[in-house]
Amino acid sequence: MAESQGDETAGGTRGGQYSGPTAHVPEPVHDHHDDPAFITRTRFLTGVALVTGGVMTAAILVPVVGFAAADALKDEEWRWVDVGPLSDFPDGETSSIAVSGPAPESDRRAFLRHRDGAMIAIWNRCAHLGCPVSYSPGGDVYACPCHGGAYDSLGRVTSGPPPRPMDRFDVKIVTPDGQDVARQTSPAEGVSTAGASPEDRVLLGRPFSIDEEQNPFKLHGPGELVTGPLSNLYPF
Amino acid sequence: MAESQGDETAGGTRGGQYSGPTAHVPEPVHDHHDDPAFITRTRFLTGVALVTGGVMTAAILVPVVGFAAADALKDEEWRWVDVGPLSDFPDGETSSIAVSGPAPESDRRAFLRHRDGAMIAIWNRCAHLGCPVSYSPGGDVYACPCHGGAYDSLGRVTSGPPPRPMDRFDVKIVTPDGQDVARQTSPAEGVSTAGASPEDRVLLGRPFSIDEEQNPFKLHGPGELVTGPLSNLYPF
Amino acid sequence: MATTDIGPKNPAVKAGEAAFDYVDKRTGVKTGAKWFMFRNIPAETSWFQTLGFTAMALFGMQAITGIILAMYYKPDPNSAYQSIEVITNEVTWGWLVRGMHKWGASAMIVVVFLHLGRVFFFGSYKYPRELTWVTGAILLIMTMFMGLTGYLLVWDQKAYWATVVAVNITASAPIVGPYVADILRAGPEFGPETLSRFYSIHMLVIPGGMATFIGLHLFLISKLGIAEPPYSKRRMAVERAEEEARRAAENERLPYGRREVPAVAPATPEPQKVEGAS
Amino acid sequence: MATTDIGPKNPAVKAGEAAFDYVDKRTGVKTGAKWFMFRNIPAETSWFQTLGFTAMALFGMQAITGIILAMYYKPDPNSAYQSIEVITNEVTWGWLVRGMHKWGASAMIVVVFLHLGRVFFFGSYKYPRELTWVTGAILLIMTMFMGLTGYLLVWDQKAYWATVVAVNITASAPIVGPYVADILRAGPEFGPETLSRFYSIHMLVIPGGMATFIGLHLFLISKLGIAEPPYSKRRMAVERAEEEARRAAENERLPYGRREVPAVAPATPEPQKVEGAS
Repeated sequence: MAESQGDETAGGTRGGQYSGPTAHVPEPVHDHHDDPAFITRTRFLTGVALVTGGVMTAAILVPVVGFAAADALKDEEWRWVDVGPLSDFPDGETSSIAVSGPAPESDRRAFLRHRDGAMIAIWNRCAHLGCPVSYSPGGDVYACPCHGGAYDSLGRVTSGPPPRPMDRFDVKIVTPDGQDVARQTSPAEGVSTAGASPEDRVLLGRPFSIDEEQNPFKLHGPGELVTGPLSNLYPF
Repeated sequence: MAESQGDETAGGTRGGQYSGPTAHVPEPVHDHHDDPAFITRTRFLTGVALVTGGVMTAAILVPVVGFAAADALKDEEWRWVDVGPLSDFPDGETSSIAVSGPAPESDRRAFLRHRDGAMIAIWNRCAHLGCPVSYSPGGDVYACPCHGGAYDSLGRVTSGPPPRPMDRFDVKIVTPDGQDVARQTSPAEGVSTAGASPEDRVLLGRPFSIDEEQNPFKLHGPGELVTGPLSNLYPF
Repeated sequence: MATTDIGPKNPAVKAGEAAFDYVDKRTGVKTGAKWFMFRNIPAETSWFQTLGFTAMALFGMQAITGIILAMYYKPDPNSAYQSIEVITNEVTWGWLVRGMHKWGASAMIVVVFLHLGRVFFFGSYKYPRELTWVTGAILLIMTMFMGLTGYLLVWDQKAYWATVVAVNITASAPIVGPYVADILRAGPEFGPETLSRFYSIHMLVIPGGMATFIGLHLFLISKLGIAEPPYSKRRMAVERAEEEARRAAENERLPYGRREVPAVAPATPEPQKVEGAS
Repeated sequence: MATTDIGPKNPAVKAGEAAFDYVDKRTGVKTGAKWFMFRNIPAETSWFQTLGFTAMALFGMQAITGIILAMYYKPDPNSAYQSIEVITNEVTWGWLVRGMHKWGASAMIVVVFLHLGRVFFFGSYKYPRELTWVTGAILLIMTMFMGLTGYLLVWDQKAYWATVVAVNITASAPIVGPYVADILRAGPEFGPETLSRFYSIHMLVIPGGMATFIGLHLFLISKLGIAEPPYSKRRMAVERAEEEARRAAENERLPYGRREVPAVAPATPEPQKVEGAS
């Protein structure tokens, strides 16, 4: 390198004294250090160390993060759950039944509402922040103990902070040997129990969210909006 | 303090000039700072801060250390445990019976040895480092799986690292209504079963350690010596 | 002190000094301790400035009692509540240590907020102490998270539902909220893994972070020194003098402070060199 | 690099530099990082000197995997083994993370001992690095204790009895041994509290101590610099020169090194003042 820098001034003057041939031929600069693409040994070794360290750190962090998060981000699986024969839920009554939650404390329940030959199942999870909602048969309303959310008989918000109605479970009625008798076509109508016999079984399925007009939406967490511009904050 | 230092030179000369009465009376030094016992304000406040901090630290550490250690240092309580009628342990047999330990895994057992009208109970804890010892009826010997300790039929060391014989449980025989029939007077003799009827109950009590001559000692932990000069290393 | 410092030294003192010198020569602990402990502080520093130390002492108490409580606590839904009952009712002084940890947590929240208020109202967060404030704000957030995660560990109904609500508040944050909540509770709903996860966060993740940030916070406090109280005589005198200077400048229409200097035509033209004249 | 460093700067680079200057002005991070990262090291420093960093990296890996494993582990005799089965067989990549923690522990013991051997055979523990060695020895002991306490957590028969033996070895230490063992196992025999106690020691007490001592160890290494390898040319030249000087001194019977200077009668008596003469 010292040689290549010497080359540059080889034909010039040093300190004003004449010291070589007079004709100055400009030579191309070829000090590798002036070339931004040139890789010095230090640069090469620094790069090797950084890449090796990065690969090893990733080899530790990727499994660790996957281990911590992968299972947590799986959606819960839902299956059709038989909750009893239709005769357990007579027309005109709203029954509260336990739906298995992952923890014994979770107190996840459904309110099976049977009115005028139609049945809907309302999840007892408050749409505000997930507290368990209680049903008052007197007023035919639901109330949340945590922050005073109140819902009407169909789970639509009447007062308090909840941003949307309570979620519903899908419901279907099948014969004891598993043939479909009636399925839910729209949440507003529910499942018709007109053609079903009392021994037919009631099954609860995957839950879903609804808006105030009882249009179905993908299940959302408590506190999330399903309509309006702010619902775009929860795209997934 | 400035005043008291001024007093010292009050009657003297300042800068060689005459400035007061000629007779110089030496006064006692009374600068408080020269007295090692004098408490300055800084010293007082430092002391107050140290004492307050010490009291507060102790108020945290004493309960914490007591909480962590106090229960651990309690000796285990031992009660007489009924292990069955005498007919379960016929003369000439060595039976292994479970003695409740604090954990289900602890596998604390007693070998009830009944020979020639006398009964002893050997704890299955190896006197080396506490592994569970197994009994071979063929050779009438005990062997430890961990480090090859071997014991004869009375639990005295025949080979391997154990420093003393296996510990014994106290044994007594009582009538079904709780009257003492026979108690152990010396560990070498054991409990005499001569005068006992088969329905009498066998009870196990507090364990103790023995030396090679089967003299009883207070219960020692595994690895501790009970005789010889090195036993003084375990005074408590 | 002056005249007692003569004569041969006590041999124990000499040995202690030799040992201290040995350590000091290799570590520079004397310089470091002096730098950290014997700082100059502004006049009129008051009891208000001890709130930060109080918060740190409470953190220390929580760490010690927490380590010892962990020797008896079991983060399993089937045995958590029962293990806390054992701590409270059976273990020697267990009620006391648990109480210290519980009330210490509340006290720490209170003291941290008082400290925050003191720093804010004294204006101690201003230049050059912005980063001290930032590390303190991170410590505040971590303290709140300690409260949240510790609250669940009792595993009674109140703890359970309060934490359900708190995690659902997290979940309602836009876009990432639901994912953070899923990771926090180890699934879409509170389940058996949630408790051990909160325990791990309460014991390992946040305390590690807090210890690190307390170290940084202390380093910055030592390096930058503590701020002068706003009511201190010196600072008020400086402010008064500045105010007077500002008014005087206004009266005479002179530029002061950051106000723009008015463009004034030069009173006398600058002398110009005439070419050729010498 | 020389001639490319001209012209206006990239705005992103400028903003980054301004942010860095902001932080550096308040914290002095540039000085600190330079002091810590860009130290002069002796010639012929080799791969052997990387063992300490390897041990530290393994500690970091153990810390990270341990924190995450704690999110699923339950230190309760009834559920400990089962929770480890869940980790190994059900949780995503659980077998991998548990394997990293398990084999990382073994690797750490090996690497720490290799590091110990390197320091010993290179003589790096000598003046002025005695305290670095002492902190390292404490770290070695704590690493061994991590192995002991971690081994029990699996709570199978092998772990149980191996730990019974290890604690009984502790118990056979004179006088204090039985008390230490009683405190370790929370009673006179292994019981239900032993597991959570070992867990607390494994997770909180020792890792806290290790982090502190790794910090001290690193500080001392940075402050005192690393030692020259015994085979380095400079050191061997110094030793050769010393040996030659020693031999030359011996040949000419001159004092050298620490040998006592032979008492030689003074060649000329000191001039003595004669009383009265002046």
